[in-house]
Amino acid sequence: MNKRNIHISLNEAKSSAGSLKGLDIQVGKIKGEFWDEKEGPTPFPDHIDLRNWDRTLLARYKPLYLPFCDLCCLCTYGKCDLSGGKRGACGIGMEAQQSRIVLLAACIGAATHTSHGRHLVTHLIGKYGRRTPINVGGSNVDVEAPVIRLVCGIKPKTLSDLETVLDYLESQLTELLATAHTGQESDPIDFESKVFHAGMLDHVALELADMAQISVFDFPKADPDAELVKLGLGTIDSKKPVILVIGHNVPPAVDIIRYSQKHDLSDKIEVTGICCTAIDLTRQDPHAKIVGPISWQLRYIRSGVPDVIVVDEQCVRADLLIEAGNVSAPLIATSSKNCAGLVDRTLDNPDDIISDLVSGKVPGVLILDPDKVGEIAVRTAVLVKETRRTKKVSFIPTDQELIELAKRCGGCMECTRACPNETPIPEAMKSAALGNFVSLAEIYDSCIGCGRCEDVCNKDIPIHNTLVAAARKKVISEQFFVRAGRGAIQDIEIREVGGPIVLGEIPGVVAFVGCANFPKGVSEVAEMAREFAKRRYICVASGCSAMAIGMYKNEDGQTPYEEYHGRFEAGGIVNVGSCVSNAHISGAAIKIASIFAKRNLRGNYEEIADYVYNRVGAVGVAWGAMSQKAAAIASGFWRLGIPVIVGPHGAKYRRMLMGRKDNEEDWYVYDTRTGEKVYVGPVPEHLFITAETKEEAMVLIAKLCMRPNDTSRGRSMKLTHYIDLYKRLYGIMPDDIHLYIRSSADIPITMKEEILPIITEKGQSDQIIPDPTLLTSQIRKRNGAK
Amino acid sequence: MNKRNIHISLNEAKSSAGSLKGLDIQVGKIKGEFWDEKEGPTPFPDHIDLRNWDRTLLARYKPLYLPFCDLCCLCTYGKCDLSGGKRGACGIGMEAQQSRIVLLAACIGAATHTSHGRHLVTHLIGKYGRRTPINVGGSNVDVEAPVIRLVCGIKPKTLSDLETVLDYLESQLTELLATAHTGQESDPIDFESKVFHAGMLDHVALELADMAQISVFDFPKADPDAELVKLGLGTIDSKKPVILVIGHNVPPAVDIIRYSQKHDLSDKIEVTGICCTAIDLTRQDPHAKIVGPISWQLRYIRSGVPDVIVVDEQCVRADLLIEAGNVSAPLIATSSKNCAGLVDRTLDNPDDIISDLVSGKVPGVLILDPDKVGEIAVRTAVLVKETRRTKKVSFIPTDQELIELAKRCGGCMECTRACPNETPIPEAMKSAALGNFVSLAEIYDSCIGCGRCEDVCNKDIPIHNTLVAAARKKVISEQFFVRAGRGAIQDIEIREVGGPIVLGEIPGVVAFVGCANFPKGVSEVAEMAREFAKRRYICVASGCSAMAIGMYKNEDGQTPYEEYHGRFEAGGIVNVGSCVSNAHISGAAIKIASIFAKRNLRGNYEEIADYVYNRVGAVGVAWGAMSQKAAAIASGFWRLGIPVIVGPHGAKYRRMLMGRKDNEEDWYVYDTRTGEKVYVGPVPEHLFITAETKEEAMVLIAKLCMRPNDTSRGRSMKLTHYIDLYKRLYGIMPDDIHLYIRSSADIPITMKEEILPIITEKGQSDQIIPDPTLLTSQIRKRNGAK
Amino acid sequence: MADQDPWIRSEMGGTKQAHVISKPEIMVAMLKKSRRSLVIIGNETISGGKRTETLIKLILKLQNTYHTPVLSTAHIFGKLIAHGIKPDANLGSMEITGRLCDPQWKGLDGNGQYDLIFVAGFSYTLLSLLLSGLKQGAPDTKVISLDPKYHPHATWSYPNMKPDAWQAEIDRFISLFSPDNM
Amino acid sequence: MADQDPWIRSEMGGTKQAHVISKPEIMVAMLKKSRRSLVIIGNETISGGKRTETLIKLILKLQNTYHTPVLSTAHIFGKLIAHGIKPDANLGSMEITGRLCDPQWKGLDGNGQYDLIFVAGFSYTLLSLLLSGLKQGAPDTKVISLDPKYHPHATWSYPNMKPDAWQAEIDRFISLFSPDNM
Ligand code: SF4
Ligand code: SF4
Ligand code: SF4
Ligand code: SF4
Ligand code: SF4
Ligand code: SF4
Ligand code: SF4
Ligand code: SF4
Repeated sequence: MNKRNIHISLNEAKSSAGSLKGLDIQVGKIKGEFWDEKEGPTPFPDHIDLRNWDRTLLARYKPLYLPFCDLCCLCTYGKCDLSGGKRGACGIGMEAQQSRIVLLAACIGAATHTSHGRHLVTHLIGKYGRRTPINVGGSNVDVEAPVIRLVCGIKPKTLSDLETVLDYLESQLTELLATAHTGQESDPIDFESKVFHAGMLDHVALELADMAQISVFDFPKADPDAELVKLGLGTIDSKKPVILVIGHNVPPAVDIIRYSQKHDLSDKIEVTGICCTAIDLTRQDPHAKIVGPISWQLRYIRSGVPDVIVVDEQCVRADLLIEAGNVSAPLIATSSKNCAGLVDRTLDNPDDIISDLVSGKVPGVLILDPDKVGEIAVRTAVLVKETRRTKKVSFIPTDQELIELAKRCGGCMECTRACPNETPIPEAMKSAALGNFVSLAEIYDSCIGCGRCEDVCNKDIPIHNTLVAAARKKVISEQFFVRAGRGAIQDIEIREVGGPIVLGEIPGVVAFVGCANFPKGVSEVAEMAREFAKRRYICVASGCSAMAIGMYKNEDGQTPYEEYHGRFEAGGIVNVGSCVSNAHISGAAIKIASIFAKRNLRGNYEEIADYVYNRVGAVGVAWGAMSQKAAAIASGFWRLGIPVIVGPHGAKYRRMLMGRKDNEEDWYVYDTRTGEKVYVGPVPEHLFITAETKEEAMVLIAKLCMRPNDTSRGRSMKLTHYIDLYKRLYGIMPDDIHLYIRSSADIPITMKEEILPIITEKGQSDQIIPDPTLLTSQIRKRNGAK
Repeated sequence: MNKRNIHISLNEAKSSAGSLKGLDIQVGKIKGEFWDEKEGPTPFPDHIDLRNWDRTLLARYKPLYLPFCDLCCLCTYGKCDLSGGKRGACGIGMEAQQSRIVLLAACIGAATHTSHGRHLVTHLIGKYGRRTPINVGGSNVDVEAPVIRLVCGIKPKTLSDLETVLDYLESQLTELLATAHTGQESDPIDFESKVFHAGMLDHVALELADMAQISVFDFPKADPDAELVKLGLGTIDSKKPVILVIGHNVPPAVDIIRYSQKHDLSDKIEVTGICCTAIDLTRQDPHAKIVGPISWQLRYIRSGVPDVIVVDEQCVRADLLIEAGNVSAPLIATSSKNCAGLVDRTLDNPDDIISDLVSGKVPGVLILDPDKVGEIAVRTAVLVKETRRTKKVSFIPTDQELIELAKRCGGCMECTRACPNETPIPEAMKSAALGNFVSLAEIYDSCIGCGRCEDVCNKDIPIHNTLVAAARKKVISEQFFVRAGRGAIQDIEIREVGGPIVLGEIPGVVAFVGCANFPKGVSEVAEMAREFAKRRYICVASGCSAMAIGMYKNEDGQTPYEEYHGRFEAGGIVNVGSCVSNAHISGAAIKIASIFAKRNLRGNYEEIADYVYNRVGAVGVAWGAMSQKAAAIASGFWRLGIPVIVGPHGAKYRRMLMGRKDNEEDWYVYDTRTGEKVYVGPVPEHLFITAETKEEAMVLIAKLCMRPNDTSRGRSMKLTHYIDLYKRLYGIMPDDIHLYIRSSADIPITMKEEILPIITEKGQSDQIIPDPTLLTSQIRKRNGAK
Repeated sequence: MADQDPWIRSEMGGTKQAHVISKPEIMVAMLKKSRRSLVIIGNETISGGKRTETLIKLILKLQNTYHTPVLSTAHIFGKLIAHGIKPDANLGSMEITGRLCDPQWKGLDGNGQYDLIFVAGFSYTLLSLLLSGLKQGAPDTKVISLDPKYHPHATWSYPNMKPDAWQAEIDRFISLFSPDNM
Repeated sequence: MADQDPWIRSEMGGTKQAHVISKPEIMVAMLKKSRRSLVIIGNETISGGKRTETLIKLILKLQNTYHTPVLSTAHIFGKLIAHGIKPDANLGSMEITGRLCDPQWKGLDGNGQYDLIFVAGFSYTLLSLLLSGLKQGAPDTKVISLDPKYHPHATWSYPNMKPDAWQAEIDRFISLFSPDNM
């Protein structure tokens, strides 16, 4: 709806006449006066503008719904039982209801990123001015905002241009959320289309947020050689006062660093972080330390190491105030999104606040000014360190205590039944009671630190703590490296890999993204990333997954970030940054269309998505995706035609989008040159799928990287990886190879002997490789062909 | 966040240089250059700006949570069992989780109204221009936008000013929705505060949406004598082609009327409506007919009467396409919020569309241009009427068929167990099988037309249809009147009743609002409204409740709208309009502070809410509230200090806000004159409560109208009603009278004898009547008192 | 491990479901163990027919034998008097639920919270929510639903029963009342 | 009306909960009635220990006696061969679930949909969702969960069982296999 309106911002007009200082009409800049690219059909699109594209994709990739329960409980007509084809009191059926739940999740996710972006931009404008230029990579990055260009049709130059984008996002999200109201949308596929829209908006929000912070802070700017930063519980010097920052909004953490630098305390305190704030903090200051992903919260706090806990927004445990209180660590909440019931002390005298915190008079405070957080966190940490020496602050039991605790266990199995990963705690307790901690320590590896087991133990065993205790040696040795988040991909990198990717000669781009709801421990992600880097795919990572990859060492003691380079080219493992940096991944795909293929981006979503879908062999892997944000991020990839694989817990997103390789009619594309419909095989076969095991995921990755546009050389390389992985991991030949071999030129040479008989049996005839598209608008209509 | 930014709109800047036509910098207008009222502390407030006010209210009115189930299933860490004090994998506890669910509902509700407002404003600007002036009541209404003035601190003059407000709403809603993400807010009271914020935003959206449509269409403009319009299934001439409009967005319906007028078809077709579109349509054209509230959808469609069904957004059944198909009535979807899986034919030739619809080639179409909907609906209705004559279009069984159907019933009770109102269908079927339809017909009265019973009947009895058949006589006699929605309350009306209300001499303002999820039939709402109008309260109504009040006749055959006047004064029953008109109710309360008490509104929320809370004896009754929108509307009333009573199904909102009259310390206010804390008794006792029966509701209404500011004369009147109702309905004297009698002057004279002994027993001492406030900022600090 | 407990306990809507009252002795035992019990009856207590008759009989007996205080909700106080019961108090169903969830509440007589609640005479949906509220807010309070419909959120509940069977069960319960059983 | 069915059926998370397999005869009867049955085994089939041993034995017997086709999910095909089972097909667990929900699907052999599915060897949570998907998308298909944990979304499920008891049950099931019982 914002499409035809331009919002012009104005600095301060509080008093009435005469005070219009700072009026800044940026029409040209926003709508591209200095941008000669032709505007495409859908700048600032509504959902409906891209509905046809969505329905095209959704006709191939049909939703499979996996309801959490039989009911809908969204309104007071309910609960309604929707099982067995029944409809709710509002007339909705189960499929539409499930897709509505997916939409709600995607809206919550996109709202979270958008609101975060709004918060960041407003804060940074307040501090640095609205004319602060966007700079994500200097001269190395000309296409600085591929997603925004594509979706909004504008070329943002300053922070203030981003406000226009925010207005659009907020307006659209409000509309999407409205459709989730009882008695609105009724069709599941239309709900799914709205999910896609939310996802697309989410990537705009991601790009916007990361652009803003990269531009203003000292983050690596599209730097393939960003520094290595320390990661792991074992890297922290707990003798110093230790500050822990948790969340996603980095300004308070940055101000902690700045305060300590200004007061020469950098060497005297440790600043440590969990989750994306940690990642972004190390982009600012590589000396800060990353503790670990979201699931490290309980174990780290209970170790007693952090002296002050600073929490901002997103992915923060809702019981931090309790946990922090248990270890006498003051909590500083810094976001209005999580006020945590604390008194807002933003305007109070720092001395008073600090004295209240240090004395324990209050368990925590709410401070909404990052600068002030910087001062208070540092000064409090220094003081509180002393008082905490005299208190019990670690709740990790000693070996002897552990044995005593384990002896209490009655083997009731309630903990296993409450554990998301069904860990075999009772058995492990049995051995631990006898002094053998091996099994308990093994559970530590697959424990996501949720604490549910403890709540159900009627013997009051602090189970999570016992795991940490049992794994003590391992925990202390958690000393890893991760490459600081580099941000965007440089134009030149894209130029170099664009051809090989589009032709299929770089077998694929694999993005490891999302949270740490890992079924079997973080190591699986590292394993996958290494496998594909070794195979010379381009591996990209962000957020908790980027950390997970770092939490691994090879025989030489190297982490994957030491073993592999950080360039966006074959064989790299590229940490783009925090969750908001995911936009650089979709952005890279979009930039291929722009920089390599010279397609117009401006407001030209459908064409570019069609390009990416048919040509760019990229796959997202969200092995531990947990949150609504992850749902939104995945949705953004789908609309762009990029498949996403999730781990087993990802089934709880309640809806898959899967193709059917057995339905030949589903896999035709147009040849843009002739307009003819050409069978291209099931590539990529799925848009969203849960893999049961990492082995299944690896085979899926290789398979889903295939695209209709692959040259024979490219396809044969991709097939080589697919078949090789399948054989190694499944122990047999895949039974669908013939679907991917369009002509004998596609057959991997080294596998000819194995494959030829299969092809002969299945009777494969030669197919042309078209210039593929799903859009009739892309057909060049030569020779009178439609 | 928008607070310090002003968004200036610009008409068209698509081409680059030189085309800045229509630049319209409205700084003065928006920020009040022509408005000399002093700006208050919180124009365009964030949630945090009003957090203290919220916490003040929430300290009195503590949440009681009534979870729907033990679980949280919002993310893929879950499901998590939160019962018995357990915490989820994200650390959240049950209370915060429930309040988060309430927040989600309020956000969905407010988003729905905001998005509807955005849609309306954009549409109307497109059609009438952005300078179209706001006009809700001409010279009778000077304070034209009390809610917007109060919240945003601006005085909107044109449609385009409303866009600034929309930007603010969308931004805030995005932020609130973000806090519902896993791992954000952790404190239940802070969640509740965010709920209040969502509610406040919702009232802004409501006001904005209704102002826009009132300004542009021929709606009554604050007209106490708006026309009476026909209501009920019995008022429809089914021999004519009949169009049914359902939903909340009136432009397509208006264009149906206009098309038929232009083509002289007004007398030849029937335009009928359900839900708010019906209400708003009759504001435009009093000849249109209202079928009934939301729950009339199935029965009306299945009667076969409507020939074409036009559906827009909100509160529309999700199975309309199926139901419409069953009776061969084409469906025209008109909102992108409900695409219903239909092909978008907005740009097609009307002749083609009509031919496809009439021939039944397609069951429905999506048309996003209201003008076009007007033409297509009318022309299709005329044509389809003919073809439908030859088809089976009514599914209401004949008496004989009814007996046969009833005979099928095996008495399994599944229908009762699926029915929201636990209606005794099996018993009624037993009698019906013997030809006695009385019990079935009785069920019709309490049936909300949800259709759940039919889905579970394993004898495939179309139960809902049998109810309609059994009640045939009653159905045909559904011929009522409702006064067309008048819109705002005039300033002069406020001036006249302001004093009596604030002093308590008009005993209260009772607003009947919300949906039709009525536990025991619509008649209860009419009964309540009549009772309080008779007692010379001011009764206000909107939406489905306004219809429900109309669906009643007294002994003289008069509907309440004929029996009582429509002025905002004692003894009136005032239909303000559709759901968005609810803002005129909160607006009236706010206007009392402004017009009567001369308080500044501009960006001055806290002070005004405090004023309303302590002085304006208003209560909302949402007897059949069902939706997330209703949740948002209620929340907006709460923040303003106006209590809301819901019917038994309202318990499913899962959270009450109740005071504790037995805790004396909860009921102190400051006396603004002295700063002293004064006990004022539990007035109003609750902010949100479910009443089990209409009798309980009526007693609660009377009780919750009491305010600390009541003069003795006012209090004694209010007590008279309270005690009188209590005695009549409960059969005893209330046992808490002493809490409301501050001195003997408060005792109703006619009840002195009864009351004095009670007071003597309970030992009531004289209390002063303060100038009450909850805000220290309102204390005038005379005599050095704090 | 009951047969129909999902292995992951959060699989179905609730992890803690009411025990089924298989014999009235259970309730007598609970009454004996209880320090302070309370009967809460809702508006459907007086909806007429067998249900009313049965409930009135039971409540009268409880009042007389065990002196259990009776609280009526909604508007039925006067009507109960007509049925021969004088409730000890009247409060809204939400109000009493809120108070029962407040550990500081002094009770109807100022002597403190209750540890055993009997409920009856409510619509199913409303009672479900009230019970859910109590389960959440007053986890240590035992709540017995006497209505003939299974209520998972209670501590103990009758199963779904035909009116006759239910009446017989209530009669059996009453037959156990005696001052010895206190 | 089972004792623990809420009266309003939607009160708890699910209205249709799996029947508990109380004796193996039930499954034999279902096999007899079925026109086309399929066994789906997940990655935990080969997680080792008693579970693997028991399942492998059962599957081999099913393959041999009833010629029920076996489909393995995830990556376990090769490992199953090592255990002496050659699955008839391999698909992802989501892929096979999607196909089972498509009435048009031709089956592994081109002869059409299945009406009886045995599942085993999955993590509890994943199987829950797969079963829920089938309940929703293939309402007429009977699904029997052979894992020793109660799965409400199946049509029939074992209750939660200790490994030994489960093994004994499976053995009893196998003991009933005979060409007569087809
Ligand atoms: S939204 Fe529909 S299905 Fe869900 S509870 Fe409400 S009426 Fe029932
Ligand atoms: S804390 Fe670890 S072991 Fe405990 S339930 Fe959570 S994941 Fe399982
Ligand atoms: S819940 Fe506690 S007692 Fe039960 S098995 Fe687990 S650790 Fe042991
Ligand atoms: S990856 Fe997921 S868990 Fe980790 S920080 Fe990002 S959103 Fe949070
Ligand atoms: S939001 Fe929290 S409580 Fe809810 S399912 Fe996720 S982890 Fe569990
Ligand atoms: S349609 Fe009427 S009778 Fe049937 S379940 Fe709904 S409310 Fe009850
Ligand atoms: S569900 Fe059908 S058969 Fe059963 S009692 Fe109701 S009407 Fe009769
Ligand atoms: S949808 Fe979730 S919260 Fe609602 S009943 Fe089902 S499990 Fe419970």
